[in-house]
Amino acid sequence: GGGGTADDGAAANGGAGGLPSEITVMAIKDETGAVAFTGLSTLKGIDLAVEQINNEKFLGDTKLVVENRDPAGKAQTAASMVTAAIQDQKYAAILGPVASDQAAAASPIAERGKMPIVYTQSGSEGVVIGEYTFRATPPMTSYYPVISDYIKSKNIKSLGIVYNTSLPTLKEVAEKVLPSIGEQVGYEVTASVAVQMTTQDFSAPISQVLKTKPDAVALLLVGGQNPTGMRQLRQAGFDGPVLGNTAAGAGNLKPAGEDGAGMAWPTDFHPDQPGESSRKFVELYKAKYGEEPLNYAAEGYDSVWWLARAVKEAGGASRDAIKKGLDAVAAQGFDGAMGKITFEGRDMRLTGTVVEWNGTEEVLAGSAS
Amino acid sequence: MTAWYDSNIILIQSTFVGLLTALSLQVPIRFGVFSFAGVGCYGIGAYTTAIIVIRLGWPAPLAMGAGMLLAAVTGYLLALVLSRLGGLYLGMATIAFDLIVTVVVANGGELTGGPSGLFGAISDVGTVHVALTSLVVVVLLALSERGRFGRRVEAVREDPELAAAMGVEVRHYRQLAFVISALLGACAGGFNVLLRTTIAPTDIGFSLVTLALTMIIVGGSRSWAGAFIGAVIFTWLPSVLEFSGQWQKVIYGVIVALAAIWVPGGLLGVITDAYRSWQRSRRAGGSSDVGPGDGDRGTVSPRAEGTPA
Amino acid sequence: MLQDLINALSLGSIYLLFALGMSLVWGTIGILNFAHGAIFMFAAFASYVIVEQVRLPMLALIVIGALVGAALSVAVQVLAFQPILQRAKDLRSGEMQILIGGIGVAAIPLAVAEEETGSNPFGFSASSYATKTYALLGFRITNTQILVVAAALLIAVAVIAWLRMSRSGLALRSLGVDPETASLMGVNRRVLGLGSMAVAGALAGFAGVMLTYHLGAITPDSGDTLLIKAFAAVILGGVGSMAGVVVGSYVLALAETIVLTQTSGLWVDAVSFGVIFAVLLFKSEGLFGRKEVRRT
Amino acid sequence: MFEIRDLHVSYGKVTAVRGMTLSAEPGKVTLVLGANGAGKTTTLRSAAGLHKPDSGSVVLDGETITGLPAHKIVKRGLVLVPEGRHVFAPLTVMENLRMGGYTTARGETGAILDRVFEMFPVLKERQDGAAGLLSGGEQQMLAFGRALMAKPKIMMLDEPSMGLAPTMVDTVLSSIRAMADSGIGVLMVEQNAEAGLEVADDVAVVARGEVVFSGTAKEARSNSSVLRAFLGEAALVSES
Amino acid sequence: MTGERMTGNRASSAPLLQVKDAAVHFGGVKAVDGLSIELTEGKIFGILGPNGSGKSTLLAAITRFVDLTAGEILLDGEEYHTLPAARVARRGVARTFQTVRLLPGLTVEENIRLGADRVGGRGGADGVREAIERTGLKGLERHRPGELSYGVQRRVEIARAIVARPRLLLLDEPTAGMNQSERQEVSALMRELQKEGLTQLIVEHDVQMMVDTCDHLFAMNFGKLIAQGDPAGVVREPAVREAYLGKRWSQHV
Ligand SMILES: Nc1ncnc2c1ncn2[C@@H]1O[C@H](COP(=O)(O)OP(=O)(O)OP(=O)(O)O)[C@@H](O)[C@H]1O
Ligand SMILES: Nc1ncnc2c1ncn2[C@@H]1O[C@H](COP(=O)(O)OP(=O)(O)OP(=O)(O)O)[C@@H](O)[C@H]1O
Ligand SMILES: [Mg+2]
Ligand SMILES: [Mg+2]
Repeated sequence: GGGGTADDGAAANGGAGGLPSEITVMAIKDETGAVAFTGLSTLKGIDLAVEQINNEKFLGDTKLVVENRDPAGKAQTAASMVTAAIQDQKYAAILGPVASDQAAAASPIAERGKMPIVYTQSGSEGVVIGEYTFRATPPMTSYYPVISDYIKSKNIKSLGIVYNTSLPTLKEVAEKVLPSIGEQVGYEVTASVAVQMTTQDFSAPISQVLKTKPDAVALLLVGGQNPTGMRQLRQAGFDGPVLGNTAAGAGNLKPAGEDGAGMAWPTDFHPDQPGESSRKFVELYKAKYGEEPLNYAAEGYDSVWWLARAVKEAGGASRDAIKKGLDAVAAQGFDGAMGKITFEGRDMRLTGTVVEWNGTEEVLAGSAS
Repeated sequence: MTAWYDSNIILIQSTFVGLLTALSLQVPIRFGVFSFAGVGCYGIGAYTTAIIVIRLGWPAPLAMGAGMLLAAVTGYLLALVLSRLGGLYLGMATIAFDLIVTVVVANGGELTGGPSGLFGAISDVGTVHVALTSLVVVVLLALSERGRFGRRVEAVREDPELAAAMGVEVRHYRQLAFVISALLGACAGGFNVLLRTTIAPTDIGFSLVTLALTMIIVGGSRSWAGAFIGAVIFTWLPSVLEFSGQWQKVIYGVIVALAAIWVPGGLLGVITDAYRSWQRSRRAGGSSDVGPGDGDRGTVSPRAEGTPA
Repeated sequence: MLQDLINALSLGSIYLLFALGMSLVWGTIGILNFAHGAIFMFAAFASYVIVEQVRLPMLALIVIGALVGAALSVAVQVLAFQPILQRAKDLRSGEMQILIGGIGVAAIPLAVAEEETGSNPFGFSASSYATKTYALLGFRITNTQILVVAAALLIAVAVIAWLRMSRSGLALRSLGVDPETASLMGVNRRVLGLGSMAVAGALAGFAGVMLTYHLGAITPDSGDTLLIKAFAAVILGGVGSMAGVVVGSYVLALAETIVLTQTSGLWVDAVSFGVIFAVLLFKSEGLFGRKEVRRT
Repeated sequence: MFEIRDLHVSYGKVTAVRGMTLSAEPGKVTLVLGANGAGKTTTLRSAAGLHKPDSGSVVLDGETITGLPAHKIVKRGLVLVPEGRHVFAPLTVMENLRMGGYTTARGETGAILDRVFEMFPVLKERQDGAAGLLSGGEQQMLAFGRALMAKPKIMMLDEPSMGLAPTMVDTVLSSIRAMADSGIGVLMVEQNAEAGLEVADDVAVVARGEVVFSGTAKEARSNSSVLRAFLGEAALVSES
Repeated sequence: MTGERMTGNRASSAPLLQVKDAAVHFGGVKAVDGLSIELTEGKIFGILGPNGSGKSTLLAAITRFVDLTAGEILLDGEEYHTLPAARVARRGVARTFQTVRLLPGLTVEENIRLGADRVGGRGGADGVREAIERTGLKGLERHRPGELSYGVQRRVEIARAIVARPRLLLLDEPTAGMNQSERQEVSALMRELQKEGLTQLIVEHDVQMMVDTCDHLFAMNFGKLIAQGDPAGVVREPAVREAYLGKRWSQHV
């Protein structure tokens, strides 16, 4: 990452008299419980960014300090952490929780307490609700259309959909995004079957969809459901292309073995994606942790950079200054781990990349074949 | 003190909401009605309140009142429809009702916001309101646990046939249990949505049933005080256990299991027993000449005495 | 159509395998074990951990799963349920304690598995058993599906016969009615209670391994999801009736499949629980349950 | 030979039995009389292993069985028919009887079952019905028949005639007598003293947890205080 | 209380309770099978009959715990077939059960008070004390039923039934498990209650006590009435002797 260019945005903030020696931020990310996986990965990205910012003296002599709190999957715990942070003047901003329900509980409190809060993940509605709420993960629905090229390349003319209706994002992709892509690239949705969070056996919905003989199937399921869905799809005799979602990533498809191969989905980040800023992030990450970063880490990383740029932009570390800084940075966009980042209001946008599971790992869709 | 209050305001509010939710399951259990419909009514109350506040912009108390009314009617209808069921069969039927409510709101489209639920039910309802309401509820319930009404409830629970032979209209008491449970559930749901400004289908599922049940079993299922103890413990335990990091769930589980094993009457039972034996020893030590005839002059029963007011 | 039936049959068999053990101890000694789901999951998880180290065939994993399940179940009985029953004033209050005790205990294996897997799905891809698909007469069925259905039905029949015909089965039922009097007939409460919990645990472990093979992968919280379905299946069939569990499991699976094939699947849960609601309305003790024997 | 020696039993702080000494012999019926709350039931339950005594011993065939669990005591041939019937309500009559024969060798149950059915034809009629639906007296018959299925050496009966019609009292008591004659030892608590005395060999009277009178049935009949307490004033007049 | 009700009763000639051709069948079991009896005010009635002859079922039908298969039952000449059990109880029909039914969580006093709630008010409190004294339960008020011996539990049941001063008291084997002298106390209590105008219907297997206590006996077998009339006469009937009394009693009489 390079330094942000100071322009008239900073001047508009009234330029507070320099920065304190430390800026403390609370990170509310699950380290235990059902979404611990996401939270822990995000924290790795956050730590990397903090280290980099402090080493590079991006904020001069000012040090950025992040304190982790674990809401352990509970919205109420997350909410009370936000309240505590608002009370404690030490905290300049919050890196908000990754789960939507926690975020939705936290947002109104942060809003009322005038505390800037930057989320990652938490893709549902009701999270970015006002002036103080920001999100450093683009909603899946915004970059899902990047899969259009992939669909064209596979010459898909008809699509069957099995989707988890309990998840708002997946529901929207299945009911709105995929049909509208179909109108553009010219395929027909032949069947659309909803399953629940509690569904474990997908043979019935899959055979329901396969009855319509589609060229491709979209399996829009949550993490643990993906390997089973893929396996049963293959067992049911379907060997065409499969569209998925990011929840299939992060090794979730491993248990499906060979059967998992051939599922493709758009993601906001992949370690192999081109672009200078992304390459640099991956390099640093590998050096620090000895593994490839996941998208959650990239999001965490970018969220911290957004914050740091905001501080610099505003030239102050008060909550209000940070809020204005975040807005200012959002107005310009920046190059981050996830590539060229833009914003719509306080919500992140980017083009996205299509990746494919080849049975053992995620590869960029182009390079797969 | 105020600093503590400010930083724990969410937990304080949650304690009261938890208390009301726990009571919505405890009241029917105390009546011998194994109904979990209170949780479904929590959903009805929460969604009705949220929809009215967001879409119609009515004042919060009116919206909550509407939610409670709708829930009470639903509760009464359930009581009529399920009158032949007992025991865990009733439990399952009411859980089925709860889950149906969940699915209905998840598929309610625009009106209920579908799986993502509703946001922005902003109002000026605060801690004072939920605390005062809880206080009123608790006072009323405490009264219902004593004297004639309390005895009758006990009879309806322990032996409905015997109760009938004593002239108690068991059917009416059961219906009453359903309606009270619905009102309490809807009240809890309404408060929760107004305090948190949001509600989603996942907030009202099976896990809410187990949480409320855990509260009343560990706290004590025979009195409101048990529900209160349970609500306090299980609202605050997660933040107390925060230090234990990844093993938080294990510790939580161990605590729940130990409570189930070691305190069969709930924590309230432990407190009452201790109080009673302390009282007995004091009585024995103080005046040894209390004849048995003196016993029936006091109209306050030992049970009622044992309940910390 | 036939394919739908096959799917319903295998889904029902999974519910059945899971529900059998739960129903066995619930319908006889009155223990509604909410840790059953965790035992089920943990047995599969333990098998997974082992198979990742050593490549094993299906039979070996089944044995491991059943043993782990039995051991866990016995542990739960000894550490939690027995002390609860010893202390409980009456059967009914004991019932509630057991419910909550089970919920508490279940958190422990769940937390361990979540910690180890990072809440990710796990499966037996390292096992030497391979799923094969047979396509005949226009429908498809896997060897695992056939095994699941056959195992579920066989075990159900065995359990039914055991409870009906054998002395120990009868003793188990009497133990649930009146443990004290049963001991006056010479029944060793402790041993029989442990024995039946071990059987239930072994069934859970077996179900866990079979389901993991069938689905390819399960997650740490798979057990909880099945728990409520099994609970429904048992109630639907009538508590205490093993034949009822069989019917309850398949009716539930069939209802879910029908809703799915007739609608877009949005209402599956509502309808399957609606079925339970409706059945209970018309037959208040479940399909095969006996009316409570009580007279004035 | 079966003996309860100097038994003390308490419930928490309440002592229910203090120094109870009773015995039963094969071939004899020992009748225990006593007011409500005298500790009769407590004594029998302790001997059967359902309640742990504070002190004292229970001896069967020269071996001390105090404190053994109930199911082990049954296997040694000491069987209790509990107060208040305690049939397994949801099980059928037949299943109740099969439960009675839980410790009996399989080959032998058939013959005993025939005897039970002969004694109580109504049980045969209702063998597939739920035991809980039987009338009170019918349940008492079932409880008694169930105990017979265990082939006891010593049988303890807690108020076997409670709720039985006079004809049935006769049937049950004479079958108790017949059992004793066939070599079983019977220790019987009975409130129906008149009927009990007709079949008893020995009598013990207990009060407040201990034995206050013991002797043969004949001695009991001539003891006016026993008679007054248990047979009523009328018996005293007619007898003397 | 009782007084008001009695004067309010218009036709003193009409019996308090009439059972007309009543039948109660459970599947194939004909527990009560075409039985008619009448209970006039102020008397003690008794029912004798072998085990399983339908006595308890008859009491259950009168108190509306089971539905009649056929026939009718009238209280004060009024049919009450459709009333729920609780309403029958509130009309002054009290009962005890063959198996003791007390609430384990309440003390003896509270258990009895439960019966008094029907009357309510201050009279209730006095009534409770009186019932406790009459049944010899003084000193046990604060015990819980589980701590009491069987015979004492039965007395608590009786106290609970009489505390509300019912018009008709149905007792199902009230002295089972009591010894002779205790039975005599209960019998004396019934007589005393009769003097206060309480009509009673007692099911009991202690024939001597029944003969001594009752004004009128019914004998049942197979759900039917086989004899009725004055006690001494009924126990002499050959049908009663054969079906019910057995050899010892037959010698006696
Ligand atoms: N579970 C208990 N807890 C406390 N006290 C008890 C318990 N069971 C019995 N007692 C007391 O112990 C004493 C003896 O009771 P027990 O039942 O042995 O008497 P019993 O001689 O069998 O009387 P009955 O003829 O009425 O059956 C009584 O005073 C009773 O109140
Ligand atoms: N709910 C029921 N279902 C089936 N059969 C029943 C039911 N209730 C009673 N019976 C049967 O009806 C008959 C009459 O029973 P009831 O209890 O009235 O007899 P009882 O005269 O009171 O006998 P006891 O003197 O032994 O108490 C019995 O054979 C009994 O088994
Ligand atoms: Mg006794
Ligand atoms: Mg009877």
